[in-house]
Amino acid sequence: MDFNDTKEEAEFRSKVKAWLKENAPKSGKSGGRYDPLDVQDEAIKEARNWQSKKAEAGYAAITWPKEFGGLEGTPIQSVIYSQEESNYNVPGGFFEIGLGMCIPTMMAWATPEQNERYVKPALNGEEVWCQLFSEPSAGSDVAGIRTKAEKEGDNWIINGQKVWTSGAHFSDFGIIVVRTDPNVPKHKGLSFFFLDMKSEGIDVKPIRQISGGANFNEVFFNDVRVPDSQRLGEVGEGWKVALTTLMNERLAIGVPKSADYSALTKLAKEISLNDKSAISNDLVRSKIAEWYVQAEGLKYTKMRTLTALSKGETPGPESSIGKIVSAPKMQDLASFAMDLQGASGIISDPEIALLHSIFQNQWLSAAGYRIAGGTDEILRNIVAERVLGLPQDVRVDKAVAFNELPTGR
Amino acid sequence: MDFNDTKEEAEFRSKVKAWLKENAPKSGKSGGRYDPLDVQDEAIKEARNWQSKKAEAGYAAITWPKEFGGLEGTPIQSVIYSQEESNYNVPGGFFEIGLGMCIPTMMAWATPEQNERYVKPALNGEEVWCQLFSEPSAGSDVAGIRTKAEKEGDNWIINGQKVWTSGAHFSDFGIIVVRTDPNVPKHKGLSFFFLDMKSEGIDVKPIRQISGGANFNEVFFNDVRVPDSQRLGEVGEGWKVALTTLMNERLAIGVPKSADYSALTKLAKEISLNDKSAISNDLVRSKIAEWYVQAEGLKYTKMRTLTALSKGETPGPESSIGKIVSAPKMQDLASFAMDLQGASGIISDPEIALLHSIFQNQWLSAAGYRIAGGTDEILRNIVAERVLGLPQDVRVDKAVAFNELPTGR
Amino acid sequence: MNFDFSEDQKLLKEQVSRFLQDKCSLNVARSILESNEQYSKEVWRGLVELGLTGTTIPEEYGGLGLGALELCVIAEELGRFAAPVPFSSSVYLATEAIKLYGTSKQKELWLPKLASGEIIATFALSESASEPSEKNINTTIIGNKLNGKKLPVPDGSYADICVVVVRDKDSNTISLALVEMNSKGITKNELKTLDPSRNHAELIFKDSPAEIMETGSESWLCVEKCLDTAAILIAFEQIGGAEASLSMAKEYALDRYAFGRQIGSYQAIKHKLADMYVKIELAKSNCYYGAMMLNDDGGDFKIAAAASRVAATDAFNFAAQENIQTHGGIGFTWEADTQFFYRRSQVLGLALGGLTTWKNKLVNQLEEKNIA
Amino acid sequence: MNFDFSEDQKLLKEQVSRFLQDKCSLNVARSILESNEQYSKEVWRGLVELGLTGTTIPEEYGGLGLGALELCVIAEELGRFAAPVPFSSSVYLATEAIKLYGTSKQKELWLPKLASGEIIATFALSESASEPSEKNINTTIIGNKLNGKKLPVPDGSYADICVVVVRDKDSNTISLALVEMNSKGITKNELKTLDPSRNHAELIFKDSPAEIMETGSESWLCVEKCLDTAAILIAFEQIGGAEASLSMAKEYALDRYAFGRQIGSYQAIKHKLADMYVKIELAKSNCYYGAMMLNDDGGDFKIAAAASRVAATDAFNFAAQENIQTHGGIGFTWEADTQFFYRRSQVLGLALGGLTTWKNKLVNQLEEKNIA
Repeated sequence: MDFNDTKEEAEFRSKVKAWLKENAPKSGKSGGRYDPLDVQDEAIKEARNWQSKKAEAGYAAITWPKEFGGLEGTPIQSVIYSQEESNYNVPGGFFEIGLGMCIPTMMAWATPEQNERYVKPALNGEEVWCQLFSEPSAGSDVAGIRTKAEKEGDNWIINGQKVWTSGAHFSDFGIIVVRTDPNVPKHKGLSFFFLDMKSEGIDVKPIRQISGGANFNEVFFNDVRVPDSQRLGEVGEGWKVALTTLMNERLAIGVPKSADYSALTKLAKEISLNDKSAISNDLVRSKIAEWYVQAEGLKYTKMRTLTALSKGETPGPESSIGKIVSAPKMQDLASFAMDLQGASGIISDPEIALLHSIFQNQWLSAAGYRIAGGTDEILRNIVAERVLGLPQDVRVDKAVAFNELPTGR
Repeated sequence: MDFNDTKEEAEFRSKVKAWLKENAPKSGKSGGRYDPLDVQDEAIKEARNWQSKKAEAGYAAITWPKEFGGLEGTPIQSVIYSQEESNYNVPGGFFEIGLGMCIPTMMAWATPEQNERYVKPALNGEEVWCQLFSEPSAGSDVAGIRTKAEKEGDNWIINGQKVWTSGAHFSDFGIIVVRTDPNVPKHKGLSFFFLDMKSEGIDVKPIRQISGGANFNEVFFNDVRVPDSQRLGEVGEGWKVALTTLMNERLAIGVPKSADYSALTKLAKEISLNDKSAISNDLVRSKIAEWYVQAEGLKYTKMRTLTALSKGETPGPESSIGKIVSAPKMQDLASFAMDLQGASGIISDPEIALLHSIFQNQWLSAAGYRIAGGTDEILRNIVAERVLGLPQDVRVDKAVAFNELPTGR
Repeated sequence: MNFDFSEDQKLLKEQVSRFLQDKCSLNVARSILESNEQYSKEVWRGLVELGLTGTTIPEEYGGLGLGALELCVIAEELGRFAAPVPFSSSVYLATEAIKLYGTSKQKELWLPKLASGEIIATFALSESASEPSEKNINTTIIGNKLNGKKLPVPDGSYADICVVVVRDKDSNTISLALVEMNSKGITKNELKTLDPSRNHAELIFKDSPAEIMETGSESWLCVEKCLDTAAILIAFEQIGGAEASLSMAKEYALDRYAFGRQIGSYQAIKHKLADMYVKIELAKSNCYYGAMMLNDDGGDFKIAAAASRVAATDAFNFAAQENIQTHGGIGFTWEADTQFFYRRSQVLGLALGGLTTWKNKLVNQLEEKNIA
Repeated sequence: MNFDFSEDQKLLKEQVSRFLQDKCSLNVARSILESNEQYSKEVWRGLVELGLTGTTIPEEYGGLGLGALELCVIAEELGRFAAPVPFSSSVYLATEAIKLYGTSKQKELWLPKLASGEIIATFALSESASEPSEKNINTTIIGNKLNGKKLPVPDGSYADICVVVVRDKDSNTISLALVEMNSKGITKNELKTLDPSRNHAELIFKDSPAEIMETGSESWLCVEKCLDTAAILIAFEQIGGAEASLSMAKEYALDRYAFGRQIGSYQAIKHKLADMYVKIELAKSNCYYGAMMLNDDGGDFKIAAAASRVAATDAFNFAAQENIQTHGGIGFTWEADTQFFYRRSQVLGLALGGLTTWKNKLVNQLEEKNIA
């Protein structure tokens, strides 16, 4: 048992190290997608330069086929690349969704000509893509989509609203699922398209969150025309296509860095409870222990997954537990850390609050993190059904025509 | 705000005090139903004597109409009586189910002649009753009853099995729900009878529990004949009758005395953690605080309920939270107390284990207490539906004939 | 057995509730949250007109001369509407402190002004992120000169007077000092907090004129007394907030459909809301006893205060947090009203010190009374 | 990246699993639980024949000379079948202790007998319900005379030799002593415990002949070393038990119908089982690292041992407990097999000290290494 590279992995790693040393920008803005809107224009330029360099070298899509500009490398190789790249502060945050979800869907369903046209520009970072699935009335129930498309000659006319769309405001293209037949059951009446985000009738508005940030958008469609040639999959089989995308999404859900047991320890050493240093408080200690064990558990779970990849096996289901554990933990830990600070715990000014108000910020954002990309509850359903093989809940929506389903407000 | 009696309550209390002083046996065995079988014959004699005395004085059923031997008193009066009686170690544990559930059902559904015959002897303790509802395949889903009764002349022939029947082995009579028509939906095919527990074909076997005790029985029915005259309610309307009984059961579910924060404190003072008295451990202290607050919360919730009774109002839904809180708490608190004792925590010999192994016993029995009389999960459903008005879960069993429902093993 | 509020008290509750329903919808909290205003002057004025700032102030000082129980029912409603007003700081803390420890001169001077709403008062204890204690209070008074730093002080940016927990250098005991906020040598820095609908400030005193209050030899006990009193009253605000969060979550669970069903028909949601209900009822019952002890100055006052605070904080924190979770994505948007209770739950839950602090206080009390 | 057991180790695991499936169904645990037998001689003999009692004993002493990783996979399977045998006491604790601290004479004398299964050994630490520590060990050795009381001692009623944690009066340090259990002056009282399928006894030593072991100047550190080693191995037993509990609960949730549906289709059950799964995976991942550290005698050994124990105890306690809850009434009957894991979870979870103890140990280690 060890964490060492195989001979092949070690060789690949040193090649990557060398290349990064040579090419990685000395100081790049990271983030981007999560930056305030105004700084993004600057950031996206830098990101494009870096992305095109990566693409040239083949590191932009290591596992893709050569014809699409990939390296035909292994999953573990792309992990190795990311590990090494993370040692540099490279710009990013703009292309993940496009290259992680949209383009793979294109490669699976679009025509050779279309892929010829769209894959490379996306890979080089010339063109940015976004994903238009969620709607106000289609959250956990993704297929509950109401945005409709009607055929008119060789075009489809799209009307409706999408929500929680990351990067819609700087995207050139998007993939979208719409309802083309409300008279059949939910999953049967959907169709899938890709479209130009600059099309007339598209209106993008940022969504402000409780945490103050605006990382997502609402996108309104008002008689937006999309040529039938941009349909992926058959009419009415949009759900099948969407599943390709969603499959890739599951892999994409990462665990953000957050204040963890070590930040809590740092805090506890700086404050007193009962006139004693808080680090000597047994309750604080037992919390630190519990959260340490969770953090380590996730860390070594990842190692197990990487080991499977390294052996060329498909990782086991254990990889599905990350967000179930980390999201509530972010909230509980922040909440506990604020509690220890008493009345001062509410101060969110980074100049004044201990550890630059990391706990206060995390407490606000965690409430959203427990929901985004699958709520705590939905993720437990998924583990119960896909990992443990327990039956689905009773589905009253499968046999009924979509427009006959009860909907509330 | 106060806990004082009203003038009327005070008068009633002093009457009760005086009577108990005069009549309560100086030393009676309490329990009975939960004693090992062998000691029960002795216990039941004592209990009968005491019960008949109470009946004479009208204290055996304070709220019942006079014609049935009650006092036509108020609910708060029977509370006051119990409070005062609890100051004496009187025998009991045999008649609660009969007088709490069975006879009230009789009074509501039996003929005047039948009540004439059965109510008084039950009240005096001459005759003991039990309730035969639950079955191996009808637990949380009470109406999933499979024990069947078929009409033969003026009799019904009962075949099947009941479980979790308290006191079946010392009962003279029982009330039972059986399926008389499997070809209609679940709730529609049931009928309700009372029967002589000494009838031929009834076989009572104790159920041994993990905790070692045997507080319940299985009851097997093999061609047991019950006259149609002992049917309560119409054929096929047994569920309606059963609801009368179950309504009374909800009131009957009490919270058993258990090792609580004070026992934990006592333990913590006797042992050391980290070479310091465990009571100085902040984790131990925070647990004590949490469990104290829960215990007090339930205690004062009861006071709120009694206040409503005292004012002649119907108590609010808050009374439904008792077992949801106390059952898991019994388990968690015992588990934590054992944890503090380290390796010695597994010793269950009352001569050796601290506090006479109260925590070890409670840890075993709590696992059952979380299930008996409504699991944690069912009780949450009840609060959500009856208190908060949330909808029932999807019911696939309502429109289907009982014998067409899927059943598994 | 009469463990309930009186009919009169329930009427008062309804009256306050009707006023707030009318004048203090959550849009008021939003307007304060989004603006630079420090509190809702209109709602405050209305409360003053109802005489509520003088609820427990004796009639001789122009108050209503009512008891703590009345204050409890008012608090519950203020919590239910997340009212953005300085009621807790001015009434539960400062007014009660002046009633308890003010010199007769101070009472005569300030209580009438507080009753009439002419002034707003506050209470300053915390000096850092470390739990305040008899040992670590560093704000000092020598003669009538106040020096030190307090933060966060609720409504500190605009309160007219402030009761300050100080170390009396002359007697080297902890005491309370009363300072007029327009005095020289006071710097007020508004603080950025998790709940912008409630103003908080850092106060720096430099040789500021202040009057010591009459805490005699109580030292730290006078602080405990003020905190325990406020703990029970704030607990009622927390219950109001928790109930509002639960009913908001319930409404949404009934209105929102997923997979063709109301989400309120899924056990994950049903059990979540049942858990909220259970925590709220436990808190309520503890708080009823706290109210009774506060009102009767009963022997269990300190225990009941700690128990009320622990239970109510747990209930409100959980309800506010899981209300957002029940709403899903929409519940995390700025437009959602869920945020007011999420934010307020922390302000109320931390104001007098956190759960960790109060659980320990509770057990200290239990030990003192040999209950545990 | 090779963070997994080797093919050979997985083969060994399967082999052990097949043997236990065949010879150690839960009826074996039941037969011990219900009889006066102290352990399953047949299962034990089988394990001996497979050479497993000598897994990590060097070949020169007649063992298999394998490593800790092999012991880990064996432990997981023993836990899965709730095997009623003295493996943890004799192998994880006593054998490892003799390997670590035995004099060369003691090794030559006892390791071959342990490898061949000729004798069974155990380890005695606890003396009361108070957490054992360097300060409160009262069992003493003077010269070669052992005096004191130990309880509970696993398999103490019948073990042939026992490694005893003692206070060496001569050096006044903590050390280990080896005692033959048939020596004079040893009283053995069988103890009533929560898990009658595992024997535990109280041992009273009165001037019993014993041999000090070679712990040099380590004092309490030698105890820590033995406990940390066993913690990782027992953690694998706990994982086996937790997985068995989860799959038992899962089978039942699929077979049992209520209201016309499999109970496994209700979110309350689905989420309960998902939570079991999550805890188990977290524990497994911690234990893999623990196994690696144990095997490599790595720098994080102590931390990883504590983390493995905390995670595995939490996982097994929860899974065993909620397995009963998932079964409902039937799961609480004597006939149900749920009880074996419910009982065993406490024996394993408390054997080396409880969660409270190990969480604190973990943080002590983190502080020492400045990780936290």
